[in-house]
Amino acid sequence: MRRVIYFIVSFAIWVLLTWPFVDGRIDLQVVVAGLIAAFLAAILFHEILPKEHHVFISPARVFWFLIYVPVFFYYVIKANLDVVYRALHPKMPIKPGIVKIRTELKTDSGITALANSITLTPGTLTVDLTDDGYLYIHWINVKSDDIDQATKLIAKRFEWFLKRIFE
Amino acid sequence: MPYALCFLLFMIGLYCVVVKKNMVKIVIGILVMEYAVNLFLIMLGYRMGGVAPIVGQSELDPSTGGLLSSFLNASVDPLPQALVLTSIVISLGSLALMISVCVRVYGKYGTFDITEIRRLKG
Amino acid sequence: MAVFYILLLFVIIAAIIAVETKNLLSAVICVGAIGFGGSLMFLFLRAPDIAITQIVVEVMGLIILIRATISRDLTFISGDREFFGTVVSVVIVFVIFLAGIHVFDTLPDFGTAVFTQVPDTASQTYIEEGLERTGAANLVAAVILDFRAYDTLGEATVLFTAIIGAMVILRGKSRKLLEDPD
Amino acid sequence: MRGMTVIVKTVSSWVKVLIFLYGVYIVVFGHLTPGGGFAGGVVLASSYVLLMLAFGREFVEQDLPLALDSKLDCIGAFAFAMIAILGLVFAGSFFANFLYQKYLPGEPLRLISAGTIPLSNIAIGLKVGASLFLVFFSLSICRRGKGVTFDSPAGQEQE
Repeated sequence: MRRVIYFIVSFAIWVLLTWPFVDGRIDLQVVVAGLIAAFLAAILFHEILPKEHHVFISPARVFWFLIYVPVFFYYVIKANLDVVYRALHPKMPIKPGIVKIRTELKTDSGITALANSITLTPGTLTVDLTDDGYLYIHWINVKSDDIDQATKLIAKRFEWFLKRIFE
Repeated sequence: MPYALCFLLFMIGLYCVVVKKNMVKIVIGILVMEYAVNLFLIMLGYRMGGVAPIVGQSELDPSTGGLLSSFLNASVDPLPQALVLTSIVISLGSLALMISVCVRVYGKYGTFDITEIRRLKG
Repeated sequence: MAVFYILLLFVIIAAIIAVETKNLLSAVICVGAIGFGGSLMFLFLRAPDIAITQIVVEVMGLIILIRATISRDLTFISGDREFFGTVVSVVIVFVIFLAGIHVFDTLPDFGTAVFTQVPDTASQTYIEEGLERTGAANLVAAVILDFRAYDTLGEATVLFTAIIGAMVILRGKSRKLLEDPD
Repeated sequence: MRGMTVIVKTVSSWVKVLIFLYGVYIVVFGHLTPGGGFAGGVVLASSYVLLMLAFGREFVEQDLPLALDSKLDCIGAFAFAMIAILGLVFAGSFFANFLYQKYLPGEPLRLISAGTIPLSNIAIGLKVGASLFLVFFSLSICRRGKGVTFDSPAGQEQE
């Protein structure tokens, strides 16, 4: 089952790669080459790929992912405007510091997605993570250095979606 | 003018090879010389306003199936590109060889300084 | 073409920094700047094959170079070789540069390919008949694997030899030799 | 060498398939679009180098043992030489493009065209990728300081 899913994912990547060449038409030779390449990738790498392959076959998870993308962009734009305000303000109201937050996500892909979402949001930056589910975040304007409070302010808004996608 | 600048790049590499004492610096000098020579060979085949020597669907004459004369008169030289393509990969192999020599010398003498190595030899 | 000249100057400045800086890791990073700038220049010179190869080879070469220099940077080697030898070398390099500049007067101007100046060259044949005689749309691939495949065979041999040489140099004395010295 | 954090591991395990497929694409389409065996081989090697940097050397040794890697290297070189010799057998001269001239001309600008050139590209890609990974592997085995020994299981096989 895993291999079939990886096969389909690899073939989708191949179609994207060869899209400029075939120019929207269906070229049988390219498709056959893609099937062989995807087969090779699925055979060679099935142990390396992350375990969260069931994400691709569950419609609910894909639905939540499609919801998550605009929500994430909304937060990114909001944080951008916030950072622009802080940078252009004559007094520079920043209070940088590193806080520790806790995450309830268990899977590798979930933690990775959370850390990358936090990093991509301007103003916050993932510095390090520990094995028992804590992340160290560099924050441009530390509102609270309490773990629960900081978790609520930084991570909860992403975690709610990521738990539905990856857990 | 671009030829002279390319030659200047080559001379910087040569200066690095003959003057510096550090082995890794000498390797870097050889790398710079390789870049300069590759660049010079590609420059020799360049035509002003040329196109890459890759035939696309738009360069084929639809009536006869041959190549359009606009491609024939504007394509840059494919021969130096083919030579440089092999040369780049060989430079990577020789870089690996030189670096492994440096690593072994460092393991034996504890330094990259070639004058120290010469002194320790005899 | 102004971008091309800017890139060329950028590459030269990066080369000077790579040669003159004391820190080896900085020198290696400047080599990366030379390589990626050179890749962009190849793109401007209408050689996309070379640009792709240069960029991936540069990444691998940087990894190898950093492997050699990282955590070995404690030994700063200052100064050049003996003073007299340095001066003589610099003078000789400068004289070669001045002499070599005049050689370029005999070449056609930049932007006029050399092979167009002579009738009946091999390159013109490759361009005109490459697609018809080999069927490959990428004329560089046609030259490299059909017209001049012997070059590629030699290249494969050289690469093979270089890798074998690197492995032989890197491997230490084997266990057997250490256990019972001959 | 335990490798890096979970973030690097997860991202590189997702990205590795992308890099591998891109390398295959560059090799297979080498006669139609920019690229070819040399560039594609280096991309294929770098997909394994990424894995080694993220997960550590021991992980890659299980996935692609050193003995298998040097076999792949030899297979690539052998296949390239065999294509040349088959040209001698079928068309009368070394490195003759016998497939294009006699058996399978194909249409220009399609994937199956140009006779032996795609096959040579694949052989060259295999050879370049395997040998570059091999040299990277030996550089990572070589320990810092003196006393370089191949004391890993794969290294002993090599000896």
